[in-house]
Amino acid sequence: MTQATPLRPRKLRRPGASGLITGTAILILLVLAVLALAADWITPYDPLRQNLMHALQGPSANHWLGTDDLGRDVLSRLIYGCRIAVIAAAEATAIAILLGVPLGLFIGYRGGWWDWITMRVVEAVVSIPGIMVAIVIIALLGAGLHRAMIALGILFSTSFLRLARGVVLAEREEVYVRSARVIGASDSRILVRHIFPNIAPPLIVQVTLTVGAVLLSEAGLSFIGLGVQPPHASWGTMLNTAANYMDLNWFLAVPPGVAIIVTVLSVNLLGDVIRDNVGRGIATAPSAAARRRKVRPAEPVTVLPAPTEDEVLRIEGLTAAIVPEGGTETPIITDLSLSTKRGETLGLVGESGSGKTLTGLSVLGLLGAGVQVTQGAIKLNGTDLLTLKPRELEQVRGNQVAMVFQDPTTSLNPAFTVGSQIAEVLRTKQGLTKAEAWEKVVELIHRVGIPRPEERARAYPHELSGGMAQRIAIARALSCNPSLLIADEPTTALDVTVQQEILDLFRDLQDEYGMAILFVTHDLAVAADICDRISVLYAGQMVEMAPVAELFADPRHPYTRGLLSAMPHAASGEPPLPTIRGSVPRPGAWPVGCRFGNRCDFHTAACDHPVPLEGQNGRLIRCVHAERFKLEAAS
Amino acid sequence: MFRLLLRRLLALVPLLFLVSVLTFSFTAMLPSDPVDLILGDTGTTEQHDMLRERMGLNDPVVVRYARWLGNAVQGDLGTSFFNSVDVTRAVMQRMPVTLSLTAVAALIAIATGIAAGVAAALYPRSWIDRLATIGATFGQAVPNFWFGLILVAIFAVNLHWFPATGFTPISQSPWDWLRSVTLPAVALGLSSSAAIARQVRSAMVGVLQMDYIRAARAQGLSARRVILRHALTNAMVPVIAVLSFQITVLLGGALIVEQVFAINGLGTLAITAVRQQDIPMIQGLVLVMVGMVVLVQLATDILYGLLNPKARPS
Amino acid sequence: MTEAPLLQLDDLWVSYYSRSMLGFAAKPFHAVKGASLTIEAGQTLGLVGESGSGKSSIANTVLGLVPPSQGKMVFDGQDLGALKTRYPAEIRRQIQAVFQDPYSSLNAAMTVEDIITEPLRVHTKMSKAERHARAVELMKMVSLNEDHLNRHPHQFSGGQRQRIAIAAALALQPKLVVLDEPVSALDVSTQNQIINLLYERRDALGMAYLLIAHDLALVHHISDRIAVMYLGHIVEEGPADRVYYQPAHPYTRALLDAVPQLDPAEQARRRAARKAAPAPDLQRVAATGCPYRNRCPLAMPRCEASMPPAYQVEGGGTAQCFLVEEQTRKGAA
Amino acid sequence: MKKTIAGSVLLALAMGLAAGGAMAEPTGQFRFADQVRLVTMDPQRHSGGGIPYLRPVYESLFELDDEGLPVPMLATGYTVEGDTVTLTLREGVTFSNGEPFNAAAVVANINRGVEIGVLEGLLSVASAEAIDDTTVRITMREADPSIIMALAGTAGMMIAPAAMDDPALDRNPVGTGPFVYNAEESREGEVRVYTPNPTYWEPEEQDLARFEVWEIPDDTARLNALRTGQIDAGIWLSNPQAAMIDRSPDLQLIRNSGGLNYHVIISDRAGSVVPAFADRRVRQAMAYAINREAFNQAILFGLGEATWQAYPTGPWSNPDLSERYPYDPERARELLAEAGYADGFTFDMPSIPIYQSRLEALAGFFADVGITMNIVPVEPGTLARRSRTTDFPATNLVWNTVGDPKYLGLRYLNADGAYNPFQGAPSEDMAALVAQGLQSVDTAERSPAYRQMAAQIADEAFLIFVANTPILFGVSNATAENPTVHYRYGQDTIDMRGLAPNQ
Repeated sequence: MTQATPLRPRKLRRPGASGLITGTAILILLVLAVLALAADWITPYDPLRQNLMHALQGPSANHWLGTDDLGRDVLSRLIYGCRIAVIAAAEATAIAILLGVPLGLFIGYRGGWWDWITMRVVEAVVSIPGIMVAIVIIALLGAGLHRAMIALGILFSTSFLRLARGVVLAEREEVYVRSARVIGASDSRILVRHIFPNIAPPLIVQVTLTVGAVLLSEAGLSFIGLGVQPPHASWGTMLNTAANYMDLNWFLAVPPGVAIIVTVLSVNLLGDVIRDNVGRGIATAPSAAARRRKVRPAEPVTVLPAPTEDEVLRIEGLTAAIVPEGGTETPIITDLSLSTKRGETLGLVGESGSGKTLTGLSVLGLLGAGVQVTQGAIKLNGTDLLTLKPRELEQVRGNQVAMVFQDPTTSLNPAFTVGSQIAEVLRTKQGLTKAEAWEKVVELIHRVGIPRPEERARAYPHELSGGMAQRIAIARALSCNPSLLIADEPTTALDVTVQQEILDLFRDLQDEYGMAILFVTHDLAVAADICDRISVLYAGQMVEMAPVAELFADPRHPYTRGLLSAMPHAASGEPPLPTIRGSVPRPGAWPVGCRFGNRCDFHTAACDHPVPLEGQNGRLIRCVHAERFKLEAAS
Repeated sequence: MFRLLLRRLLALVPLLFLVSVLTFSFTAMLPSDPVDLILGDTGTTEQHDMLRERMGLNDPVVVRYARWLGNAVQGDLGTSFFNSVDVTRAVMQRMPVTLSLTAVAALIAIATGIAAGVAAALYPRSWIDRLATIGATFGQAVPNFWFGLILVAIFAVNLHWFPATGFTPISQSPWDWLRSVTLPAVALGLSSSAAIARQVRSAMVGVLQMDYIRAARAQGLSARRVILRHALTNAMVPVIAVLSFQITVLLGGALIVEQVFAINGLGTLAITAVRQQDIPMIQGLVLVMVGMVVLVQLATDILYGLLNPKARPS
Repeated sequence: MTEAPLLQLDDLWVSYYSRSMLGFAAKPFHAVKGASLTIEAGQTLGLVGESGSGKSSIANTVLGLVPPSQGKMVFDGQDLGALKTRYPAEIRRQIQAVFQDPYSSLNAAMTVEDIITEPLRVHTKMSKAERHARAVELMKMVSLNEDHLNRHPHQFSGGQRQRIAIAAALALQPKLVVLDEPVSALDVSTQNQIINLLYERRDALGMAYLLIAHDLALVHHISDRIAVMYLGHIVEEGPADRVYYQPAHPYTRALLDAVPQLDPAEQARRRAARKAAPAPDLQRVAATGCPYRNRCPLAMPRCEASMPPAYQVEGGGTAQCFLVEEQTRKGAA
Repeated sequence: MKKTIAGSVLLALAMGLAAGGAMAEPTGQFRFADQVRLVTMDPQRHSGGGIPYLRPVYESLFELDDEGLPVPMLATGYTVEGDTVTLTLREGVTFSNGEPFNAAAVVANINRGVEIGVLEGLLSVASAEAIDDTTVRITMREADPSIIMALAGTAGMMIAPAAMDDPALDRNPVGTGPFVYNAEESREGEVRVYTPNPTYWEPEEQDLARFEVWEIPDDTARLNALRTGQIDAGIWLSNPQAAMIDRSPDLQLIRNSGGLNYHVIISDRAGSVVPAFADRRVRQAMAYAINREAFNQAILFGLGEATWQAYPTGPWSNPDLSERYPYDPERARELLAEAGYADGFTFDMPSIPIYQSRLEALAGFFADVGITMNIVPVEPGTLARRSRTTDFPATNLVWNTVGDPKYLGLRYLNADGAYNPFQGAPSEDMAALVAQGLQSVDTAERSPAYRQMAAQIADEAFLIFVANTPILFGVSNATAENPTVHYRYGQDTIDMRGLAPNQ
């Protein structure tokens, strides 16, 4: 069964701004490292060399950043401060990693009492404000850079411990770890060889976070006099001095402050970039299609019958593409035309990557980030939805068209009761009062075949079984009596016996409400059950369209035929089972000619040119050999 | 809900116990001798021995711990080694100061953080988003004490809008209290605001990609409603955890920011106590701080339960 | 067949104990309730059931990932259920697995060669060159390009990944491979490729499969025997053709009937039949007696009283249903 | 050897009249800021800074006039005869807890002070006894020319006898002063509030409803507090903030009489921790290494002056010692090389925040000649106490130039001196000079000995004097114009009596 993976727009790179920032961040950190290493050779003055007669001077040619209260060169002290920053960051981070990671890995994998006790201790430590832990440890060890860094190292080791443990706990449940256990790898082998490499990316991110935090903490501790001891220059002690001379020379606070900010900023930015690239951490916001492209009008459509009065949806020449910011468009649906009328169920069938789900979403104008309709028209009850303003489209959604999604447990908001989610639609779309809406909710829930509707309305989605939740989703979709219902693999996530009930429910509801249904599925058998007409999609194109009986009796496109013969119920007996060789090409890798060409047994030279969709009487096919198959079928 | 609360409260007992053990054993390792601290250089050997006996320092650590814990449970955290100040009283006197500083900072951080995060998530890649993101990244890199210095230089010393230092209790004058607490709270809240903004944004971005958001939009609910009701409610669930953590961070940050503004809160008390190796004071402070943190965590836990039906016991 | 079966489960129970906050053991959840199965060497047993039926628990127990709480599990003459520790290495290498999700079952941090040769490293003392040679051989065996050995899993499609997983499972030439929904995450057109591959390899190498799936039709293609699970019970078991074409248990029949057919006319007929039948109670789980009785259109009073034992079915196998007994009685009469 | 103060009662009365005038209900408040944290309010366990916290509550037996000479306070007169000092006490004075102030109270105080043994002023005292209700005889252990001076300070502060039993006396002071400590309104570590003593013996001197002493160790914070009117006056050291006050038109920097002499003390004189310190050449090298002029300009902001001895001016000052150790790093290095420390050595030096920049400057000077001085922070208010322990081989303090020179011997030089924690014995010459200085109470007779001692100290260089600064008060213009604000001679406190709020 296909887990219809929602189209994930490939990571959209913004080479401009972000690349520049990353580059700058790395450059700054490199410069800092060099300064720290080469401080002895490049500083213009000895950082401790005082000149009391030239104290508290502003920037000058001799002293680029001026002098401090003792006439020491601020620039030189700043550069030596780099060294301390580097030492501090390295020392504390190393201690934190060496303490935290092995222990975290151990307790995470071992579990049991070890884990319980360690985690309670960690919780206790973490519940004390960090700086307090640090200063208590410093009270024990005494002030000074290295002692302060040991304190910070111990403090930050808790985050490494929790990270390592968390990763182990998560990875332990991963299937590949189960595989490793099945293979017979020992615990230590699994830990070191299988799990540990997966810790690396979040570990690197954590390291950058820790380095930033250490730098800030070191500055803070030095500022309150518990870190680096004067006269040695750290950025924190420089700020401590500056705090005393704010009135006489406020500029003293600028260089160390800027140094800290720039360094921490660079480290954090680097961490962000790493996190974005390893992709495990915070999701990056996909580029909103902020500027909607102008949709080109559809080419004249010949394959559709003339509009009739009961026609609900008419898609003409729809083309949609991934449109990255400043990149080249990658088409994912091309020249798709279809129509459906009241009381009819039109099936959209295809494998993943065929564009069937996107077709449904494009009707709702919910293609999502980075994907846009570039050409065509989507007419719902005669109105071209592509020309509507967002507000107007909102009015159409829910009222005229609604959608049921594949996974009912994720398509209902986990935070609200299911009844309130239906009521919300009724109240905002139909202006019902609270009481009216609730009455209607109970009625709807009852209508979709759920016993004890009042009670169920007050349940949260996670308290319902999958089938029950899908019924609720259907009730919500139908709450405003839309003329078109888009059902996107609504039974794929359900058990087969439940699937049957839901399909029956769709039929019953259609009989009662008379809406048109656009039924998206990968399962031809499901389509055979529910659909009146079926449109088979392959690689963003419609390859065949036929009334349901005709399609199964007389499939004409080689892909349709392949699919049908590959269905488990179709073939009987022992393998080898019929297959279609190869796999569906990804968008952007489509052949110029017939997109099925390289998998087709009937491929000829003629297939290497674009193939039009042709036919009449609701029977359409996109194949140069169509006539031949027709004859075959007739004979 | 009541059962959840009760269960949470029960779960706090071992945590507080563990913290008390940690604190006590840690402070017991401090290199200073309390008798020396108290008597200074003046005491005779007999006086030393007498005081040692009277303070029960000759008892085993476990006995001392039990005694200390017994008193602590009754609200008696002992007496400072350094002077005859009652630890409970000293801590309680400072608590409102640090608490109001932290609370105002938390309010500022939460309000600005959530607003910025939501705004950024609403208009991804827009100038608002970029501004918020850059601001948040910056905010996390600025040391709070440095920011405090700059704020003092600008708003107190030059513009005279706020007092440069000190703290006025709210009971004395709410207006002066607000004025005295504004600059330190802003300095303190900046990085938390940034952290919250980032978390809100990323949680929102994550939630906005969820099926139920698409489903709500497919239902024709307005973008505003979907974002503010459906997305934010769910995005707050991970944010709550960050909030709880950030309040601990704020409490710690207050220790340093208090120094900049010469505010006599728990931080000043703590740093003095640590410098003086004033063991009862350190123990009392840690325990009280943890108590505060734990209460905050409890509150956020309950909030978490309210927002996340799955976390409620059924 | 006089030879002892390769794997025999006898009244196997698998239970999970969740711990409450204060450490009191909560009520156990029984995922498998007294399952008995046998797999002969070189044969395939298809294990079918809906989600939550306990089929994956059986897989995990056989793989040694979850200990059985009760019952016997004899593999190759050794009672594994009695083992309190992990499987000994010589057993371990005889039982391998292919899991459902080709995206998470391969360690993203390892190369294909590492993944395929990992079992060899664990269980053999092969040299690096020998391992490489074996990896090349295995790649050929699953129809993958040997040039791809140093690629990482994310560079492959779902079908290809599943081939890699199969190659790794075959590396040690095990006697039993547990296939836990091996094709359900794949596109229709690739599913059959994998099924064919598994079938060919079994014939060539002679190992046995425990094939777990929710799709009876698919299982039927390559299984010698089929077992159907419902709420922890094996309600029916028997030769594949018999179970598929002459299901004895009403649940098996319902499963088969629920699968949509490619024939719209046949679908319409079934629909009409369903409409005529009384609606089943949605309260799925029956507390006593036969767990299926609430959904069963043929439930009798006695179904409520006690759990039916496994009756022998004509044509081979067993079914836990009183109807079987009554039919047998009728037939005898 | 007999000296009686005549007419002192009259003088006191006159002062009271001039300041207070008509008797009126006290109004208004005055807020003062100290730079050190309050450690204890028990005057007899008190050392170092923080006297401003005590003055509102405690009155001493004597007071110093504007020339630094003792005038009556709780005692109205005294006689010194050999080893006995006889005090005549003021009548009609009660402690704020209602106890009468009488000879028994004074005896209890002095004997307690002797027993506790913290106060240098009482080190020479053996015991006290009451002759009658208003006369006390103090028996001296040895002749002490400065005993009356001492009784004008903390040693003469009178605690109510009943309060002495209070284990928390350090937070519950009970004295005879014009104010009582208001613990309820005080905030520990932040502000001490004092309200008028209802039983004060001279109510006409109470012109203030509330006196506050703020604990603001942070110089910038104190400056900000002064600027924003949060305080009316505060103490400053010569530091950037004092310079800012001096430059600010809204504020005044008051230079009080007397002064603070900043010096480095080599405590480890025998070299048991830092062997180099045992060598006189090393110590002299350190004295040469310091650029006192630059120090004064940069660290003291020109508010002080270079010095090479404990008393820069006056009868105890040795004029030959000006420029005794000119800034000469070359010479310093030579001396170190001669002593075998050409590669230098390392030692620890305690520091409190207000001395931070001074010590950094000194560390810089020492580093120049190869000596590494590690600066170790200690809690403000504890520097003096820590300096009396063997925690540090060297320390740095200020010497109040109002004090009697005998303290040089008693505190710094004698083997049992409080600031000689390693108990290094003085050289024979030095010991002789110390003894000689105590032989008389007459300044002219004593001064040659102390001048010679100054030269000897400079030679031995255990004490390295660096700079002298006046005692500085930062005050608002209103405070500067307030005629009732009277700065105690040579001290860092304001006279509480007669103090009225600013107009």
